[in-house]
Amino acid sequence: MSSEVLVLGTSAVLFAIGGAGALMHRHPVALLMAIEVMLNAANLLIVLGARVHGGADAEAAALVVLVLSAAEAVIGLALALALFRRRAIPDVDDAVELRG
Amino acid sequence: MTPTYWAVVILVFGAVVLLLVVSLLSTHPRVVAYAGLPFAVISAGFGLQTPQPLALAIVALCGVCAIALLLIPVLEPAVPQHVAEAAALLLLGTAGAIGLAQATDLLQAVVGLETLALSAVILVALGAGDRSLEAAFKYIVLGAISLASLLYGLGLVYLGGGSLAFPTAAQIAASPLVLAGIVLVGLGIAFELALVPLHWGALDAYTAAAPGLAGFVMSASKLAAAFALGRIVLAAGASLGQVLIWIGCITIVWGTFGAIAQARDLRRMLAYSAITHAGFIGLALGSGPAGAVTAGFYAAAYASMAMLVFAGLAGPWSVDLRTIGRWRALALGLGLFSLAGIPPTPGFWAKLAVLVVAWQAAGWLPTLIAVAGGVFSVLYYLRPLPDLFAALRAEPSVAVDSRPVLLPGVVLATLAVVVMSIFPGIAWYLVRGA
Amino acid sequence: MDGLFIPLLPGCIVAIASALGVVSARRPVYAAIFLLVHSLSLAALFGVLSAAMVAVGQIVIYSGAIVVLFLFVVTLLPTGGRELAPTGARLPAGLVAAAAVLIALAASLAAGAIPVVTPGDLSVVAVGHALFGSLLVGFELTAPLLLVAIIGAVVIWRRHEPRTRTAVPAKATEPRTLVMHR
Amino acid sequence: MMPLLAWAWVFTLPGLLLTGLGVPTGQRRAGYASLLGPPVLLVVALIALAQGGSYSVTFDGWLPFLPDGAYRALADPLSALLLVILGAVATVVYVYSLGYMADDPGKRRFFVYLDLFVAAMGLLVLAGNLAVLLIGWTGVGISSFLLISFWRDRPGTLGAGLQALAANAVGDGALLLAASIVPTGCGALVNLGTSQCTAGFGGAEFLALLLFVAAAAKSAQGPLYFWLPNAMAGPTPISALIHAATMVAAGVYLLVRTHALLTLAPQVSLWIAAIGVATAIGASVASLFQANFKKGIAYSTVAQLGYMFAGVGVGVPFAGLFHLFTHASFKALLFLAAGVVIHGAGGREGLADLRGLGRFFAFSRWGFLIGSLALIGTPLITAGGFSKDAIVDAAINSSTPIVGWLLLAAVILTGGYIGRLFAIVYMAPAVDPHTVHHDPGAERPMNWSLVPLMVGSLVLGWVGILWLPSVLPEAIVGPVATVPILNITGALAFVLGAIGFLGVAWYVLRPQAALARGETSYRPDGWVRAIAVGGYAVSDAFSRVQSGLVARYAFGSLIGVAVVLLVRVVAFR
Repeated sequence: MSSEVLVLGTSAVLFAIGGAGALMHRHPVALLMAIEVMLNAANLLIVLGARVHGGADAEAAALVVLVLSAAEAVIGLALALALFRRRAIPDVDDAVELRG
Repeated sequence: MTPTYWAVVILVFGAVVLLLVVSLLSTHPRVVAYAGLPFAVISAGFGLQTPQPLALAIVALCGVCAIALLLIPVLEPAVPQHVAEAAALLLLGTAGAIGLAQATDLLQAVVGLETLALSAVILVALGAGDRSLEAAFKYIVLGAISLASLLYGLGLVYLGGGSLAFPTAAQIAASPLVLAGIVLVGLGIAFELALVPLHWGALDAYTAAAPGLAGFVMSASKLAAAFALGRIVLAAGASLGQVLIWIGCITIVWGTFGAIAQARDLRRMLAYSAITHAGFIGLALGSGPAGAVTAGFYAAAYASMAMLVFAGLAGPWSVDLRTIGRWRALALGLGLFSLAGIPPTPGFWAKLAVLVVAWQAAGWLPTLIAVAGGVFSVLYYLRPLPDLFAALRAEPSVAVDSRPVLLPGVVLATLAVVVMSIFPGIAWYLVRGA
Repeated sequence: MDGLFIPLLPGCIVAIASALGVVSARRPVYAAIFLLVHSLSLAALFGVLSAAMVAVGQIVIYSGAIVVLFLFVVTLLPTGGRELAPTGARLPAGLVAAAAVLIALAASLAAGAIPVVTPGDLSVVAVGHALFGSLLVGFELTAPLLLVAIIGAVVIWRRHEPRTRTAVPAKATEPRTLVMHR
Repeated sequence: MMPLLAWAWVFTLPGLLLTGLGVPTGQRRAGYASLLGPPVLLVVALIALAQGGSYSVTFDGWLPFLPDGAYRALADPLSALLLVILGAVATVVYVYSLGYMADDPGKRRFFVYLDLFVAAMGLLVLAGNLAVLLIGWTGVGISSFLLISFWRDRPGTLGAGLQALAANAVGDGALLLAASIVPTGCGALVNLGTSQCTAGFGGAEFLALLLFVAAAAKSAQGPLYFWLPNAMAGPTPISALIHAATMVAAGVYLLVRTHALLTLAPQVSLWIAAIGVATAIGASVASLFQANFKKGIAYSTVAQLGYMFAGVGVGVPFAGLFHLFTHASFKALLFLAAGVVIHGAGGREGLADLRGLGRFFAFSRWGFLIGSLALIGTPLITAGGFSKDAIVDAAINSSTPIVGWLLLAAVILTGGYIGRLFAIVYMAPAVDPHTVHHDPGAERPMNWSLVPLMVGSLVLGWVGILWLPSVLPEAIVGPVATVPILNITGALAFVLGAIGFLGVAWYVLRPQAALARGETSYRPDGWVRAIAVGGYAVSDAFSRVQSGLVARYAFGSLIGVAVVLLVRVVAFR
């Protein structure tokens, strides 16, 4: 097994773990953290691409992805706090007013 | 600098200007609306000078932005202090949407998409009550999952091909990594279109957002995503097209059935209808080289009529359609006719254009599904019509205040739909050329 | 096995283990700590993969800002952050989803060979050239993106503030549904 | 006049605008502004028909995304004839409606819808290509829905309207498909039969099949019959104008207009004839068991449209067109005569409620009698005799004479059902005469508007046989000019009809005769109901999937992404 396959496999596993976490967590903040894991998995893959092709552009893209994660996290946290501010123990399953 | 970039720069500049004077503007919704308007109009002017397929994207996006700006006063009861921020977000979201629509590499597509998506989430959250927060939360969580798959796809494409440009058919054939990557990228952008199975968050967001903003969120994301996916499919060829055809068909079926179930809630029905229309765009995108142009045309037609419907709905909330007042009822009626695809409205022309390419490229079964989804949609769109006619008849005392302040937005949206009805060739020229 | 395999392996193991921690921790505080570990392990992996710039970014931006933001939020939560036990179907659903994603990725990637490594210039200068050269538009678009995030965070938190200049706060009506008659 | 006729569809639009804007004011004068449109249409169409010639309006490049994206309107003798029918029946119905809707609060809206319908129907008839045809085609469907659901507070009207929409949607879909699949440069209706235009998928047969499905939906043929009887939930003038004389005949018109294509598709033609005959017989039987007056007449419409389809199907479009022409007159007469009684009885439509009440309305009684005689095909003195005979003869002389004999035999059913309705409403002793209230102000326009239709039901046969073949194009008229004025099959048909009429009339007039106790409302039943219920159940299932739980949404998204990836890898490798 080459080191590239190792990193590719790691990123795939991280992506799957993050995805699973996104639907297993009931705490909105923890849920957002699981999604951060997914974004990190993608970033790892991009960095691997930069390494394999010796491409600085992918490395630049990875930096931009960090910015995206930050923006995503800020808005996600703001929404989670605003939505669940009145609940003692927040639970995403409470937010079911919109359905059908 | 090309006109496209000028269009983006003007919009961002406008947002910055609005934010600089935010404390002066925040309590004057009407001033906010007219302060933001020139930037959208100038940007649309630059859009007219861009080359063909993009011209329609920019003009339509700026038009959607302009109508949404004119509808800004409707936000006043819910967010009395922050209408100026909402206007800035509209401009920034439009800038992001243009960035996505004109993207030539995957990174720009991702950043444009994220700008658009985040503004959309925040605009959804600016509705009244906890419902809109709930919808925005779901929208951003599911959007983040889609963004992750989009980025993962970007990584795979780069890993396989060594370039951030849209992969060509040859590159896709050469490497399964690129193939898997471009499928993931396609799905990530399909989230903005609200295609099944990524429609969940969008459905709730469209339901709960404030009317004018809901129209913007639906229309702008569909427009930008349709143009971006169109470029990607043009580069990638049939490998992505086949998938999109069938996703589109499933989406049409899903949205149609879901909308039929919404017998009582008009907003929910409109949200499902947005899903159905996304299916048509998906089907068009998959339908060969002519499909991308048609998808853009469809998205523009959809944008005009969705904005009209929500302009009709914009205004004080009331629980009974029969009391929404005469002018809003007329606008809403025309918009519903158009969404239902009744000739000679833009919705009908767009549907026909899609059927033509679908028949040529996608085969008979997808075309039949699209025809069925199209014609049976009258069953849910026309259900509110008797109530709307009652609204036409209602005495002024029964009809709630119909807010003349919103009238310019309604008029602009009506104009757009009427022009698209009588001269659909104009939009077609902007997207296709003579 | 090549020269990088051994240095990469511990990083990968830590990254996966800490990701599992983020997912399985029953207190958001622990999840945030795991996320910090995860982020640092990724930074290490980036370093080994000779992406020094991203590694630094990961430490400074990600660990230093994003994860700390998460930690702040968690500690500010009313109960200090506690999570309800997962409902019955959650665990199997998570496993199914993870398995499905893994199988799909494995099936699509199995046939593909990763191209041979071609060394290239990954220095800070090269990255800068990329950012301000071929990727300029995408990079510049992050400015409106961050602007959106800033406005959003403020507006979402303060959206229902009543108007200060008027004496009577405007009533925020709660929309229900727009009713159609059968 | 032909150039003016090509724009005839705009004639009612000024009336629509004025009436819609509330000019002139007041309940009594509401709708006066609309009254001018139909007579102008009638006069222009008549002059154009007499002058002959043809004129087309073309704007190229209107819809650049279509195979034939031009705006094409075509005024020729065929469309002029249809517009004569439309203008004449509409004129009568407008006047009639002044009385029928006199006290209705929605009178103004009613006239707006009527104007919309006439405009859409005019466009349908004048359409030169499929794209323009679609506008009119869907437009009449929408106005039909609006008018069926006109009294939206009455139970069942919205449902009946939605049924009509659903059935029409099938036809619209077929036409939509036809418009999008014809090869580039095609779409002009007169050219559909050329080899260049039938070169697409499935050739002429497939294209003809699509047009047949569209026509069958609009004309309530075959399994798509179900909406028309329930469309009677609308006001009676609507039943006469839209659901008897004009809109439902659009299917026949379409087949006549594109008969060049049908001759290239013998299989489809055979199907048209077969469906026509089956519908004629089935609907005639169904009419015998109706408990609702208007539904009884509506099934008769379905049956007569079946005759027209059979005529077109056996390859003699003139016969179908001729019957369309006379049927418009006598069926409108039947409906409007029935409407007088229904109006006098306070809007009740059940046969049990109306028993014998027709005795108190002399105009209505005579009108219904003349209409009935025309319907069963009384030779020489009524119009129906000529046109029905033309169809039966044409079918007997065709390659499938069985069609003709079946149609001939079905006349006994025709006589039976119309005899039953006439006997119950107009001949039986009144159950409760006190329920009748005469309103002379409202009845006067209604009664007088019956007169032209009575005259038409009597003399239009002669017009059709002596004048129409000379003004219509050769290709449509074909060999029908050789049909004798009275022959043995015609006489036989009348005898059968008379036997049915008198026999059933005697049967229901026996003192101990039980009245049909069926459904008088407009609910869907049978398989239509099953489909509707099933459809709503599936819809509810789809909407329950949207559970509101973000975790399930995430699950759905992830599984969806995984499935798409897998399918892409496995299926499309």
